[in-house]
Amino acid sequence: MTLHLLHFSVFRDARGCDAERVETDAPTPLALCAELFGAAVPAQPEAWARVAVNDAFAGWDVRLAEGDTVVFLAPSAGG
Amino acid sequence: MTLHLLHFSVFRDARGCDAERVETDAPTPLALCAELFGAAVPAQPEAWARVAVNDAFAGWDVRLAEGDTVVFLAPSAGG
Amino acid sequence: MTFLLSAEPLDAAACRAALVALAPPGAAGGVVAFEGLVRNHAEGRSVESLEYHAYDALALSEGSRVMDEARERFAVEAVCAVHRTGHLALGETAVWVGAAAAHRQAAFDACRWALDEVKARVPIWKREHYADGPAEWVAVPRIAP
Amino acid sequence: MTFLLSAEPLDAAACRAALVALAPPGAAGGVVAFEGLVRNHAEGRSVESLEYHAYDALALSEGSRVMDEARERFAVEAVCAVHRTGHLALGETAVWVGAAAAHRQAAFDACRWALDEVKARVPIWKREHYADGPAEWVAVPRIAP
Repeated sequence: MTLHLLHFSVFRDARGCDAERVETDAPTPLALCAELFGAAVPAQPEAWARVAVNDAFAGWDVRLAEGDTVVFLAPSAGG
Repeated sequence: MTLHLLHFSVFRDARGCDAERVETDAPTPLALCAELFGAAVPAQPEAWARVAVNDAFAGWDVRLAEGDTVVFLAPSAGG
Repeated sequence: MTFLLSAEPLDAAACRAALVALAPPGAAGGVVAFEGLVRNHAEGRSVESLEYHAYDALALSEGSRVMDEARERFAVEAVCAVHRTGHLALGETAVWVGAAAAHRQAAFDACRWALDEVKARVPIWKREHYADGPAEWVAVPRIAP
Repeated sequence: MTFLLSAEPLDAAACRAALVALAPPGAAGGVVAFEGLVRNHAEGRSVESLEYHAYDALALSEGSRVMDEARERFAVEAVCAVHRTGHLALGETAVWVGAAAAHRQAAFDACRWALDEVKARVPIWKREHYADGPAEWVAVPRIAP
């Protein structure tokens, strides 16, 4: 399936772009994170980061679907 | 002796003026308060009000001197 | 001057600029400002306007003392306040208190503490004008005329 | 809108006016406003400037949710906030949070709570530029490039 990704903060630095379209069979954000970032990301992202699907917070094991927009959210430090 | 008085709040209402000069033998603010306001003021002003002499907070039994400026301070409610 | 009285309407932006100017450049990471506004009701009664009367000399010295104490008690770069005097309409600003600090917690704590102390210690009296009766001094015991 | 993002410098006076306009006329007796400014140091390092990057869609919805929750938790008339994005120089305002309430305690509590929640929950990332080394994302674990 095709997914839309937006990248911010350390995920953007690791990926080198703001946004991209990927073809993947990763069924969940957790699998997608491992596929895209591998060892470039600390293990267990569910322990230190959040994920959004279609502009809403989502679980790391939610089922991804064709055309979803996925964003990995490193801890933020607004203000 | 001659004292200068400034009046605010309920003391001004009771006295009917902003400021006055009085001739008195009252040795302390406590005695002066009784002399000026008598029964128009609740008893024991030292329990509910403060007093200033020469633009500084003072005790109710401080010794008054010729030319002192005395102000009785009802509880305030600034802000 | 860290505590002022003003017979003219307060300008929050000017107060804020004066506060930040008191702090060393670049040192303040958090600025907290409180404004007390004239409300349309108090203790269940409808309020139409207010008067504030200040004992100027002692209000200025005691207000400055409160600001000095706030700087000693909290890790702040600057604290200052301005209190209105005279007649105020609904919605006008009666008091402005601001604190600037490296960290936000100290700015909140100092602003709140300074406000409480100003209200408790500085000789400024409030007279409320009501829709349903004669004006009264607030928070003072009644004295027979 | 009770939570906004701005790529332009924040105008505290305009933010304050927008907050007061959200409250019923005459109902607000206390207004508390917080401004987070860019400091010249952080964790002992000399900071030269900052960047804020926001995930706009989610930042706006989560920020609005924080404001809604603040209104439910505290006895306030209005709460709102604006967060900067883009490149900020020293002294510029990164975030403005304001609360208006009948009583001052609720205004302080709501402003402080909303600020803490915005910092913790809203997806906005800060990158600090240092005098002594490369820029870094703040408060995030390092990821190998």
